Amino acid sequence: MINKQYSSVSAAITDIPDGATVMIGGFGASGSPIELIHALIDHGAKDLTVINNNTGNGEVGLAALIGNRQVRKMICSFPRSSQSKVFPELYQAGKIELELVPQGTLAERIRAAGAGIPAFYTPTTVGTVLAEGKESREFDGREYVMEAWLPADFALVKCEIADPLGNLVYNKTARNFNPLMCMAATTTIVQTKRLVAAGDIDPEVVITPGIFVNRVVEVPKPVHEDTLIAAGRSYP
Amino acid sequence: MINKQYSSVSAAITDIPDGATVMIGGFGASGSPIELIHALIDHGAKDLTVINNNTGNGEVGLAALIGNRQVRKMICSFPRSSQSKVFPELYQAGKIELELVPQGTLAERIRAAGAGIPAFYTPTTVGTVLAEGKESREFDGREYVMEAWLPADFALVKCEIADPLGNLVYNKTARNFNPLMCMAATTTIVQTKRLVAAGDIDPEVVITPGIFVNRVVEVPKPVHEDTLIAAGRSYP
Amino acid sequence: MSTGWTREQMAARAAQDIPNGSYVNLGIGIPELVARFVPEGREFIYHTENGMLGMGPPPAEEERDLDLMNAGKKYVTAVPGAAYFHHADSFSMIRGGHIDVCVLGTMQVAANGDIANWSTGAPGAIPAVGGAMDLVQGVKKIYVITQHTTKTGEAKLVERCSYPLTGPGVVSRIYTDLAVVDVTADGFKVVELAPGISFAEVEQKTGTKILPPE
Amino acid sequence: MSTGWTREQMAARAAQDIPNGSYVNLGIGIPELVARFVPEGREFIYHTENGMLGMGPPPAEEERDLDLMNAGKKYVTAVPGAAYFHHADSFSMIRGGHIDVCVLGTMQVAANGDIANWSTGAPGAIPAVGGAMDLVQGVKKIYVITQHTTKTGEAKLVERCSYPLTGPGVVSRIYTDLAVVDVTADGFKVVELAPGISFAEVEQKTGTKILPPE
Repeated sequence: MINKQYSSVSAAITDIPDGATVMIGGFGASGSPIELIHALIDHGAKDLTVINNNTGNGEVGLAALIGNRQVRKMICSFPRSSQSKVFPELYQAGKIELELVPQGTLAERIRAAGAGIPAFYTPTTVGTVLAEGKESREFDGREYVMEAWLPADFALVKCEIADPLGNLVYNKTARNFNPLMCMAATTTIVQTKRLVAAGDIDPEVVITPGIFVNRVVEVPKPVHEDTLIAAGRSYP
Repeated sequence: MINKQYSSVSAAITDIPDGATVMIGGFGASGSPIELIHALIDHGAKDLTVINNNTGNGEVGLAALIGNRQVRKMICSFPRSSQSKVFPELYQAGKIELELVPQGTLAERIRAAGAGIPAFYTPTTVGTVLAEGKESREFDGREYVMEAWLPADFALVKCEIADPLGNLVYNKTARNFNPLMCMAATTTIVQTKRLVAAGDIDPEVVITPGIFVNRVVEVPKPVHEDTLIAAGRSYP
Repeated sequence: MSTGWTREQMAARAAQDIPNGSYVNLGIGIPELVARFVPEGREFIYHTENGMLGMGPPPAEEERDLDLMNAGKKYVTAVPGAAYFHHADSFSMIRGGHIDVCVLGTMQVAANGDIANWSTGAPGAIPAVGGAMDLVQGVKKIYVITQHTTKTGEAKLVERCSYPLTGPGVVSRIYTDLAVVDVTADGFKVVELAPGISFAEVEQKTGTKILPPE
Repeated sequence: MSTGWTREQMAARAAQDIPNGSYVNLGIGIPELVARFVPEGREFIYHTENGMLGMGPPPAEEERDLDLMNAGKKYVTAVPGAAYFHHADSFSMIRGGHIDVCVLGTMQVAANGDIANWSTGAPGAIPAVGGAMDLVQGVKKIYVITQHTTKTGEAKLVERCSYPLTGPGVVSRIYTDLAVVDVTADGFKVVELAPGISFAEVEQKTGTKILPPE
């Protein structure tokens, strides 16, 4: 029987090398794979390029990874947070790079990487400073800019239910970027709240088919960023 | 309460004009909205451009629509069928046009139309006669061809369960092109086996969110092409 | 003494212009208030960029689901008939022209419909764009709700935006504390004044030519 | 008298080269037989273009579900752990390089890995391509199963395809009734001969230079 299960978050992420490009699922605190991120902090890989919509909250999860100086560059749409000073301080000190990508373009570039589409055209950013230096082109009399796919070496993803084949189901708006990142990374590593047997997930409701997943680790009681922040926690 | 329900298939399709571009869901017989197609035959709109993966089977459904000489042009990936001579005979007599599009490119062009992406690059057809006359371009040392979005005026779609807001769920491989066509047409018309109240479909399992659907009509016992063909039926 | 419309009245006035059955995306701030003022007999379906149609009002604190938030990262609920989806599908709805109305706040809006609401362009500022550039390019109608001037009295309705654009020529209509203003081929045009507000006051607080109501 | 491998033996031989846990797409015809010869201790997951991973064997006639078919429009079943998805997701799996192995039939295959299996290019023929061009460009390894020659004895392994290409330089390995043949930088190379088949016979029935096994 095919079984992609790993015994622990640390075992699942241990081969992420320095310099890797790592996608991290979640939108703000929702759908963020905190336990995998904390394992990556323990692991210590440096010089990472991280793709996430934001730059983390408080001093846990992604913000803690950035604060631990493991991230060379962030690719995101919204690097500000009312709850975290970690990224802003490093950025203003010139100690971390930023590639700002509009949210829809970020999502579509990630999907394109998973779908074998090296580039596409979008109206987003036309006529703005974010289109500067980008190729643009008219279709049917309207201007569009060309955007390239955005692949990654690894994706860290959180879901609600998984089976050993890597079929995944998410919970509400914690879905967000997670299914797209599964498609776009060479190695997709998933933490699931519940691991069930193959066949226990109705094939009609699978959101991420197992073909997009390489490793699954069960984290039965995942912590939530907002809870950690409310408790004043930091990591490590 | 928002209610997209129509009382009959004929009421739902009655404004499809001559010359319209009409997407028809389904892959072969599976997921084909036979009752809506037959209503379109009764309605009689002519000079249609029809987008479907195939060209119909037997002398019912899409094959009957073609046989009734309502279709000026087919856009499809596989116009041959072991069970129908309708399209081949008209095509060889020069009485119907064909735009042949590889299946994955067809799906992606339809999605692109729904997603506001006017063009994208794909490796499919590179080095073949189907790439002739198309723009090509290298990314990361590999050649790709540019493909344009494929929108339509109307989409005829079949699903298993719908609610009055147009949220849809499909059955097994009858899903195929249907969700993509819902996204890509100005007016999406859906026949559903079962119409349930808003809230009766779990928000996690909705495949087509209602925003992509304009009209829903309940067809509780849809016929199936294969059954009609086995019974030697033709339409009208 | 006349003070024009309150935040709530601006939101209520905007809600009047949204047809029944519309798919609506509301920006953070005053635009969020629109959901409280849906006119009698109408129903709107709310889209939130992070992956839901059918967003409902905030839950009681004890009923919060930590996995159910909106694009402003606030806890919300789902109404009957809601649907969840991933970010690529969510922005297909936006970019593909499926959302009927987006109501946004702004820093500046220009007489040609340009909008600037994501960055002051100040050196050292951390740029953050989120989904704003997708929304202004993709949604069928872009409405803006904003105070007519900044806190320090500077015009927000201007001839040309001095801040970096979010999108060019995209805004249809503006709801301020003083007036409802259309963006027309001839520039700004007042379509309605707040009670007790004169056209002269609006004209004086607008940074460029503005046409009176008919 | 030696007759080389049967259709079943060709399929079984191809199955030997597919690693455990592979995601596999099987073309119509002899390639479909591969699923009957999965080696002991291995498991493959079958993808079908029309929207399923985890395709199982054909059902008994009375257990047919009219909504569950494969890309060849034959009724199939779903194994535990299957998933359904729409066509854009299905071809994302193909074009995005997520499928490990595709086994195809062919009309011609060339020494440089070109494959021609969709059209004779004859005037008046109705062109039909389906998903073949997506598969050959997207799947990691393209294997071909074919008789070594046509029914009339013409070579199917040729220097250059005379039929219109499905894709250029994409084929890795060919399983014929006579031999297993690799496409190498030096052209065709026999890696294994069917029992009782001589290299001389293979060489004679191949339309271009072919290297002997080592």
